[in-house]
Amino acid sequence: MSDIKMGEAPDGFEGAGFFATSLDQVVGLARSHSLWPLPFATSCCGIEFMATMGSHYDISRFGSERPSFSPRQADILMVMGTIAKKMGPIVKQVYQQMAEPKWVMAVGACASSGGIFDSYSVLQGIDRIIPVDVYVPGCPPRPEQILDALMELKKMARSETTRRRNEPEYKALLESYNIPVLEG
Amino acid sequence: MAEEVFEAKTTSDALAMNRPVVEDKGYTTLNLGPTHPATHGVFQNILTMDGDTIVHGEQTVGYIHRAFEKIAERRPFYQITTLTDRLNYCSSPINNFGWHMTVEKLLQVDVPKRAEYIRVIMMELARISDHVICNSILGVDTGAYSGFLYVFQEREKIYEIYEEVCGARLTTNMGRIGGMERDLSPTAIAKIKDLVYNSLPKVLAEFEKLFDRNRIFMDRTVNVGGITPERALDYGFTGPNLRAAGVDYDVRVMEPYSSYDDFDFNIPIGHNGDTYDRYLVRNMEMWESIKIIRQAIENLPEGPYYANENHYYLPPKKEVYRSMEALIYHFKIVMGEIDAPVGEVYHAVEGGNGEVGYYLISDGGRTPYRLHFRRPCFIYYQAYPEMCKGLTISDAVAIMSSLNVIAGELDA
Amino acid sequence: MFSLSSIQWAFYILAILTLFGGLGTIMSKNPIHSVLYLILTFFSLSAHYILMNAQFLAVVNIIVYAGAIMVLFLFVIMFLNMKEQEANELKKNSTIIAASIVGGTIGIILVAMFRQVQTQPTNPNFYDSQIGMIESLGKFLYKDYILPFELVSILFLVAMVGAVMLGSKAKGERDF
Amino acid sequence: MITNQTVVDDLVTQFGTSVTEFEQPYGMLTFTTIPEQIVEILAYLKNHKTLKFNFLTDITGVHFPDVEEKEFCVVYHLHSLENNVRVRIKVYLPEANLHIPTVIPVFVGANWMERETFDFYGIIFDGHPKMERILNMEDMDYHPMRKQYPLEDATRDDKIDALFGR
Amino acid sequence: MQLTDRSKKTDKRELNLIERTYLPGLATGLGITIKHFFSKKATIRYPEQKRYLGPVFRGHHILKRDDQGRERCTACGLCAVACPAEAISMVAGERQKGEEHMYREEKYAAQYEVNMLRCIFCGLCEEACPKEAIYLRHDKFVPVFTSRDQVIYGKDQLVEDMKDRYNRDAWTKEDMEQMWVKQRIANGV
Amino acid sequence: MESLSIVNVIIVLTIFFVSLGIAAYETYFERVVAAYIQDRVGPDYAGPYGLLQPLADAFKMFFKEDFMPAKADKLLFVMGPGLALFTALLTSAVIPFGDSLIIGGKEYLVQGIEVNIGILWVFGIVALGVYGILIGGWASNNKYSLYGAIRAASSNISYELAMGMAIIAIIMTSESLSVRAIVEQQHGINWNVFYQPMGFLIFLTCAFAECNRTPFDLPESENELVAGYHTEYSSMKLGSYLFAEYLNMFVTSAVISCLYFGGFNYPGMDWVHATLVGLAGETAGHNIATFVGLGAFFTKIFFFIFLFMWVRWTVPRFRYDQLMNLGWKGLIPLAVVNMVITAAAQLSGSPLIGGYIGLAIFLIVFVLLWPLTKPKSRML
Repeated sequence: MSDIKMGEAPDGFEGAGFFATSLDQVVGLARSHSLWPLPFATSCCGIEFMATMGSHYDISRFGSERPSFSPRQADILMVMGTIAKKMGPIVKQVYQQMAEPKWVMAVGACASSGGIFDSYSVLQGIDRIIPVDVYVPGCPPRPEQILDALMELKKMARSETTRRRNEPEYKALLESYNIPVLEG
Repeated sequence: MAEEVFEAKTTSDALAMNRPVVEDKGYTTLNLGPTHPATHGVFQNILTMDGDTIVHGEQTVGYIHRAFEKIAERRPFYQITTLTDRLNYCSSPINNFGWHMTVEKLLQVDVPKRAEYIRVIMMELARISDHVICNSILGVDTGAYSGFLYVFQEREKIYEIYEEVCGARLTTNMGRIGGMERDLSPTAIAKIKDLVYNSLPKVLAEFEKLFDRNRIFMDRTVNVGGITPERALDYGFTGPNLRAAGVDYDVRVMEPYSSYDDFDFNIPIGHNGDTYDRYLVRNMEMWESIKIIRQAIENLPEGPYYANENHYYLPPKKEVYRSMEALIYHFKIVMGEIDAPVGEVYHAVEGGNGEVGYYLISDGGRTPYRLHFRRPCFIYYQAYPEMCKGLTISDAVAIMSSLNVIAGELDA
Repeated sequence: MFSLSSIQWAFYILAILTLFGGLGTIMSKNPIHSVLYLILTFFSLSAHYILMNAQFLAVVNIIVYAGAIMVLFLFVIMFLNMKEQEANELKKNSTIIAASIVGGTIGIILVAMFRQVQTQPTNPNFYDSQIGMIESLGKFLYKDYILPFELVSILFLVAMVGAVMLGSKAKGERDF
Repeated sequence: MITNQTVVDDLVTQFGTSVTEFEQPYGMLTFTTIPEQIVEILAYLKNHKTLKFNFLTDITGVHFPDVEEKEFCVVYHLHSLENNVRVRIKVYLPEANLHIPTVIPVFVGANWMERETFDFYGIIFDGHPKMERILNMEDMDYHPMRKQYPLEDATRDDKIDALFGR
Repeated sequence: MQLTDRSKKTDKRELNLIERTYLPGLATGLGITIKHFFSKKATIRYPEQKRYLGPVFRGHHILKRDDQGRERCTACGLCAVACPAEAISMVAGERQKGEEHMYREEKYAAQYEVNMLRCIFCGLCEEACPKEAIYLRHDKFVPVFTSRDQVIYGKDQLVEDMKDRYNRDAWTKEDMEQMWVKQRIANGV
Repeated sequence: MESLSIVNVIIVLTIFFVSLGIAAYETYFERVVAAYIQDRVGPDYAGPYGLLQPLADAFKMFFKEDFMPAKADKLLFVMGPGLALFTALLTSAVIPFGDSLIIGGKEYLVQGIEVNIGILWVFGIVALGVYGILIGGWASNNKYSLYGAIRAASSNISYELAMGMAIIAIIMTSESLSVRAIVEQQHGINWNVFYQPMGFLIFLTCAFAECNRTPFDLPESENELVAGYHTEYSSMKLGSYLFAEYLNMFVTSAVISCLYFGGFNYPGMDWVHATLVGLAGETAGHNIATFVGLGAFFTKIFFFIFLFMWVRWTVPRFRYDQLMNLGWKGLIPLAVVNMVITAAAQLSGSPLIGGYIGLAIFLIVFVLLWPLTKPKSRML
């Protein structure tokens, strides 16, 4: 870049820098209120997701009612229902197509751990192929629990930095799943 | 695309084989699914398109194959109820009771009248919730979202009833072999009455008003994806989709189970099996279901709600403390050591999508030797490419949602 | 030289844009890009019209050419999905020779024209600012030139009917 | 009114010894036939003037590893909608020769059911236009519903089998 | 094909001229939606308002203690056998002298684990338990997890806290039926 | 050339920012209206009553990763959303938002620019609006996007024709192409909608189609084409597309109000003007009256925006061929009929009565001829 040396930063303005941190906070806050889900609904939990979208639970109160079926536009990958081994690569592909920042919610026992289906054809939890941020127990979980998970994700979104993907931990996490890390 | 080796003997055979189009005219291939919103996440249709017209479709299924039948061979009879919950998750009580009736047929247990009536009520509620989902999703897939949320509120009320009766919303695990797990509570009865007398008819009428005579909706659905009754039978259609084609086949009437012959209801049939017919048939069936529930809840007989068969039905908890016999039976039933007779049974119930069949072979062990589910979706979804041939993507989407293909049932 | 008025500045900038667009149209490899350059050309031409106080002409140019015809062009090209090979066929020697002959001829004609043409500076005293306006245009068309105007409209009607006839499919075929 | 006995009589006169083992478990007529005859029997039952078994309810397979020469069984369920009579037809196949003709020419709907049976048991339906796996992955190397294969996913690690001898 | 005498054709009239103008359908539709626009909203604002989940809702597991604070579980293992998801595992322990105030029966579960992500909340364990020890709470869900190592609940999370006891109207279905009878009598029906 | 005064600049900038602000808050309105129609409550976590929801969305989209599909046409992929936004913004320039303000003895029109071909300008820019979608959809190199783009292009072209013909009928009665002149002719409650109810319906339908709103939202129909032309777009590029859609809605509502509902005119405006002038003096009174007119105009705009949303959450969408049929076989002939009726009414000397008589004659003839034109019964 340039050979100009940075002056000493005043106390309290260290680290990522004052503006960067407050920007982080603002962006995190904005993100937390606008988490658009990608409903990857395969079975029963998908019906409960519909109930969450429905009038009684109304996910729109959290700004998340716009389902983005295009992975490019989504913020949360909500995997709802059993993921068979045949489906696994597709989940992974969808995850890779999503734009950063992205979070993954495994809704229900099947997506989280295979649940009752401990069989040759079912993936025993999607965390074997993609990193999962929130697991929701239940088979299917009640809409309340899905909302709880959404609020958990909101907390995460608020506390994460804007450039989450550049952090070494995150890169290591993705590499452990064999997902290529794009520089950006 | 794998080309076939089969030599068709006649032209009708060639039609029957559903031969793929081989000549290449510069068609585009469009991959609909498995994450396409209209496929509800789980099946793939590779459509060969001539511009906007579908020339041929090729389906891939099995994206949520969960090995139900294999699991069923490892589970005692009473645990299989939890599997049937997840077959057609839109109407799990029907599957639950269908399974229980199959086992009862095998064990030759007579279920008391009250239990049968409660089952009928629950099954019809399940049918309503199934049809509600299907029809409102048809609305969503044709672009009208609000109707979906209006009727979903009623579904939410059905959930409340389930909750009252069994403690879960969707995967109910309702009923036990030999009867019901628990009786209908006064609250549940009040809620059911409120539902079928007040709220549901109103909302349903409103839903019909919203769509039935709306020209946009009719244009989208009338004469879209029609099928002749002969072809439908050939493909193994059952349920509302077959009835829409004009065949009044209904297991509830043909082979009445669970006291269905006590009730007076009609079988709605359509004219030419198109999307609009399927929609109308489902709507009318909901009205018939309401009728059945009204009759059942008004004439709910008093008496026990489970068969007095201590070999299959868990004894009361208090008994288990007090009497040794009850304790032994309790352990035997939970461990799955009931002495099932050797034999094979096929039992069918009218599920949300048609004839749900259970083919059970028992070798006398604690688990079924073989349990095969006849899943209506799996069988009629084959006809999908034929139904949307020559139509557009929009039609394909509408047909798919009006066929009500439930992934859990499709892939087993 | 550097004391151009704002109008002149606008003219030169637009002229450059027009030429750039025109050249882009014929030089770009991708047909879609060609069409877009052509649209740019139309726009700068429309801007020229505005400079000449012919607002109506400018807007009609945009509506008709940029708004309708070019959209259809783009539409068709997108459907055709022209591949690189086919595009390269335009770059054969014979094409280049033909193009240069045509271009040269046009150049000669243009030079001949400009030698003949007499430019008169506008007399500000007699300048009628309404001359390019829609009102006077309308009066001209519907008073002085009513017959040619109506004839042209009949011509268009015939062309339209012909197009429909050509475009319609035989009976029994699906209508789209 | 058609009873099971009418069906039996009709079949025996038509097909003679190739239909055997008539039973009526829980009221449903069940009989066994040989693979070569299955298409003709189904076609005969479907096109019969009075019987009219025009609805193929189901096709499935069963594995009996302990029965010699009859390790596999394909079970057809037919339904005569007009007479409201069901019939179950069984075809036993030896493990060495798992071939049976397809019934798609008679019932189109058999297509996927046969594919499923192939997928689960490896029974090959001769003449089927697309004898491929349907539910499982293409690269699966065994037929999972056979009794010798385990149900469980080998990778599951959160269950302590030792505790209850499962 | 006519199979029964109960069939009823659907109403599939052709659209009449006025309906073909799109306007009547549009008008009724708009009327319905505007009615809903001004109607009462069905939403339950979840984190602030909580919904009653029914008397027998199957939520968070709990290992009950009896009134003296002793654990009821006797480690018979029926719940683990009954579990279709194979989510329960336990290790039995012999009650030692001096532990009578802790365990009601002679055997007890030294270790009791439920894998909350495997569990399908079917309620079969509750039904299978001969000692009325395990219950699925009707007033509480299992919380969401952020990592896979939190999901196996041990006894510390499952056994009832005596300070904050779990209560429900009726512990068994028989009790519940008696309760309904009492209610009915109280209501004078 | 008259030099631009500072007031003009301020007016232009205000119009610009107000359009942007309204477009941003339309997303919020859309969510709330949808929620209310569906018995829900809508966003209420982002700020009081969820009012900060659009800001949260915008911030999120700004800081989201920008995706460029590998095989996309890079330049056009970026150009698409920009173009969509640009064309959407251009239209608001010629809309007369209010009467005029008197500042320092000079009269300033509350309008971006007053040109005598205003309506053609609107029409031309609307015609260009499709480029953003077309280019973006093509550049994404995705079949769904391409389908969306093609649907958008064809529907826009088709509905422009009927729209243009409806506008011609308006021009006939107003005898001017200037939007301001058209508005000023509808003084008081002398609104065009009473003269040309059919023209209004045609224009409204076409406006829905031009904005790609349900029932004409085929380009992005979620359940058919995933997200249509913007399937491959993420971050602010997607934001621009969504923003352009809402901006278009705002502008279209404004145009409808101007053409058919008298713009800033409202019943009793003369009385209000006179009273205000009497109360507050010539200049101030006039200015206040202008603001009242502005309020009336925005009320109309908001009503139409609401109508857009109301219809969106009510009806199913068309199929592609039905859309074309409606446009070419339904609306264009109707628009021609409307033009003829308007012309005849204009010549008859009494536009209002003549118009209605013409309409009645047309309806009678149509109903009488209907059995003859009826196609073969498609339904059983």
